[in-house]
Amino acid sequence: MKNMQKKVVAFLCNWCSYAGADLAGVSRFQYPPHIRIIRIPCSGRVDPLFIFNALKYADGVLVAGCHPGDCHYTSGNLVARRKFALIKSLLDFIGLEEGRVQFDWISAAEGNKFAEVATKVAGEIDNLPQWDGWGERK
Amino acid sequence: MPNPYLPYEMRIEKITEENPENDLKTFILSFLNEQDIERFKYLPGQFGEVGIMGVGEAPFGIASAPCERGILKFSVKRMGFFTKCLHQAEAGDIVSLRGPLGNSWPLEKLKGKDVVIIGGGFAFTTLRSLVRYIIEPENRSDFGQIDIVYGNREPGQILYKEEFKEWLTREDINLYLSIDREVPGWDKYVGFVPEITEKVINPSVTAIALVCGPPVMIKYTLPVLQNLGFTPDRIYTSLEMKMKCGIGMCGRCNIGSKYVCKDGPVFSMAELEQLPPEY
Amino acid sequence: MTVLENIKAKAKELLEAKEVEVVIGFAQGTLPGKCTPYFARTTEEVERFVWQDGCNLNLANYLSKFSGKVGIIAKGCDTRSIINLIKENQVNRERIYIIGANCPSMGSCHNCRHPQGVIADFYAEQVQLNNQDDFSDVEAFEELLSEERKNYFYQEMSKCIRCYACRNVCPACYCKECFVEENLPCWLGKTTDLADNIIFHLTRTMHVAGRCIDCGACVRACPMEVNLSLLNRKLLKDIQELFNTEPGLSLEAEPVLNEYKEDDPQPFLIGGEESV
Amino acid sequence: MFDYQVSKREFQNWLIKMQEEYEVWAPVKVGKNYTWGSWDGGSFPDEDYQNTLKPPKDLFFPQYEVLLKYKKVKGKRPLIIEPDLPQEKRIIWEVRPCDARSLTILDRVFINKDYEDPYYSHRRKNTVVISLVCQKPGLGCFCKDPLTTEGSDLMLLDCGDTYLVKLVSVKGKGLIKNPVFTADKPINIPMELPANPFNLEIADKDLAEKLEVIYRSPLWRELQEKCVNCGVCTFLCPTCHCFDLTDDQKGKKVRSWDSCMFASFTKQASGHNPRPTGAERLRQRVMHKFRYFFENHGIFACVGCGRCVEKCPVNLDIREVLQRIKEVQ
Repeated sequence: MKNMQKKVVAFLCNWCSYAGADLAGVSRFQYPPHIRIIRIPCSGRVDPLFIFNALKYADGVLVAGCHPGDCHYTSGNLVARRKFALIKSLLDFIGLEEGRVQFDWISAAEGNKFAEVATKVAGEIDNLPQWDGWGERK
Repeated sequence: MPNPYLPYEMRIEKITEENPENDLKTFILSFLNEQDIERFKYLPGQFGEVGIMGVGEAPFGIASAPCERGILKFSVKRMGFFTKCLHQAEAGDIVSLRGPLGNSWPLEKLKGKDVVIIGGGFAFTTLRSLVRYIIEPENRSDFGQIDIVYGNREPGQILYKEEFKEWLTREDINLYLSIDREVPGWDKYVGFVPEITEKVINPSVTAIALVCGPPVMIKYTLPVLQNLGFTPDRIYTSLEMKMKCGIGMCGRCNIGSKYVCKDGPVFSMAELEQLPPEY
Repeated sequence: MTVLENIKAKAKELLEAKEVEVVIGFAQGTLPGKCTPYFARTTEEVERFVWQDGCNLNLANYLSKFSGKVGIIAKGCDTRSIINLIKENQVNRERIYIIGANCPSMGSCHNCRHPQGVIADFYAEQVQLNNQDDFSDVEAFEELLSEERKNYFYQEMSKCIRCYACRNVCPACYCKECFVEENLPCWLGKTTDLADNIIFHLTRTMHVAGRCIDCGACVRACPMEVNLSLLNRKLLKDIQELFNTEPGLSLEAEPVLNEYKEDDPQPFLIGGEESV
Repeated sequence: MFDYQVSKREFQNWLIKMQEEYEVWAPVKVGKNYTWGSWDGGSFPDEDYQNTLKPPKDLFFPQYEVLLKYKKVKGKRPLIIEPDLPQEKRIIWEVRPCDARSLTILDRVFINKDYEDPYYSHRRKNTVVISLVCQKPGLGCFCKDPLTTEGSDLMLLDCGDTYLVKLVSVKGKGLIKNPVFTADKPINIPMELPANPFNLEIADKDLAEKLEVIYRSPLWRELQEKCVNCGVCTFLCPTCHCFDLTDDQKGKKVRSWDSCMFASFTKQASGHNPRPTGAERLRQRVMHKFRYFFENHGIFACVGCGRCVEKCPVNLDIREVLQRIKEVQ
């Protein structure tokens, strides 16, 4: 029950990971219900602000986009990739747990991968110590 | 003293679309708590902070008149974030209201005088309140001749269309409706407010003019009024500023040492001449 | 001639020849050790210029305030910010005349690698200084336990009063409307809640990443003495390690987050680099 | 004239006794700066205590506070909840006289004949202010009268091992029922300091007259050229009181400090801004403090604490600004 109250926000690229999540649903691959999906036009659209803001309310964040080379807009995910590397490192630097914010590439065909990743990410976040919502949740 | 941040609770009774673009709506609000009707004592020219809980508040001139007991009327143009949200509201929704705030049209000074009311576009709200107040049978004899010039871009933009139709038939007021350019079927005045004013107004020496409209209209109407013999102390206007608290504390609506929310929004041109041109 | 004399001579020359309408530099401040930005429009005004410890603001921040031709006395940081601004079309290279000079306040940033100008139209001095930034401060912090790091970070963030001095003195923060002021949607609460402070600073750090050149203007501007330098320098170190580059050194290279390579490292992936 | 002389130990014991009834606030050293915090019952200010980084205005008019809460109930009308008004009884001590005086300026804003801000007025009513005389000016200081008792309930003068105590207000006198301050203590001790040891006043009649005519001067544009329009000066000012009201998504009406130096402060929904550039905004700040507030309340909205001078990131020194205004012909 305790874990059910946790929330994981997933920012999914419209052209791949979102379709992957859809495929997971259609194919009846199970993934945890506390993943809340927000569809975005491209992983390149993920402003760091989205992630930091999501952590005010949610316990963790997953960002997923197209595999490098497969971007609908040619290079959105490649540009995003540099940003993600810095975000991940910055969050680690200020003392966030390794699994709190995670990134992956998931294509539209990888329904099973989506379910696996979602299950793994949600499971890891469930097992982390209680998240403090940037110090606002006591 | 009561908490000035504690609002009245109001129900939206009716929403009227005022123009073909659907970006101008009139909201009729009623008090949820009967006893608030008596507490909310206001005069034409005052304003209120209408609020949507969880969204914010914004100041609007009260378009209804005190004699319209139990209801308040606000006409709101869709401009920014708050007005967009307000336009999405429906009849039956609950909104909040703080007020009445600010001063009123100079009713004491108007007593026994001829009054020239000049309005443009959707800025006729508190002027409507005043007209409604003046034509109330028990008040009408307090005032002299009433001339009203109301100009709009085109007929569709006229606020309170039904009411103006009725006012056109009244013997005790002279109403001059105008639109900027000729439109088929329009049989009233055509031209900008300043020229219509120059043409139709022939004021007595003690008459007082009240002007409310877009800045450009006011800018060109003032010299006309001065030519017609109005001295700065006999011309009044109502100002708009970004406001938050409405009670002279938050510090953003001042023009010089005057706060538009508390010392205004109604100022005479004589008063404004003493203030910096920062509005 | 001293550096200052060189600077003044050049500034006068530019103004007299009407090559520029104003020269941006520093004058003596009103508090001990403080210098203040100064805008000289006449040769007499040039006499008020100083070049000394305390000239530590980033003057590149003022370039956008002028529309005509502008001279600017620029130390290493300033020139690197100017490079960034030119590359991002915020400043027209033709419009500015850069008087380069070594940073006179060597005390305040002990590991500055580029105290001398990176680009200039005229160098007021020609000393080549070679410093090494070992990022020892960042490394020392990385050594701490995650709990310690988080506590320190939270404590620093709780000091912020959201006066936006850090943002407003930063040449990289040139947005006409910052996300903190947007209200449609409203991204950030207008409070000094710890969460709102953290979101503001993390986002700002990321927004200037790849363009921040660690001039330290934000740190010196902060009235509450929040340690902002730690975040900015961490990302500088990462950019060095991951992408092997340093912002604001060349007019040709794109800002590091505006470009990519096919084989950029992706250590952030679930399962690490090799998962793809 | 001071009324009592007490040893610091006695004073400390008295204050500890007061802690039974009052929260006691004092400048607390964090790093090399002082901030307002709960008094530990033992510390006295160091030799180096000049003033706190932030003024005590936070304690009465916090940087942000919840004014109302809304509770939305599905199908029913929303509930408007007025939070409990602050009731804690507090003593704040070691307040510098300039800061104590700033409270009388804020009083004029928040408590007036038309409206009263209940959140401010409750805190003000329930707080005793004990000031500590400044004996040497700070770098940015320009106060008029370092011995002012305005805004203080009690006033202290540090004499090494003892304090001279002056009873200022009725509220302050009411506190001195405790036997610590007994009649055998020397009373009516003359002030040992000259009336105005600093002689720093800059804001004078001359200035007020110049401000009458300077509105259109090009000087404003020149003075603001280096200003970056941040909020340091206004947020650290003990008398600046401009604020914003916003509703957050969680159903709270929040009041937070705002600043006339920010471009968004007066920007209207239509995009029109009556103070579009830094020049108008600097003018507003200076005029508000030294002219508009004076016209409305007969007092400058500046106590000369010098925080804006010391902390301005570009060293835009208000003393210099005022001097330049006075020099305008």
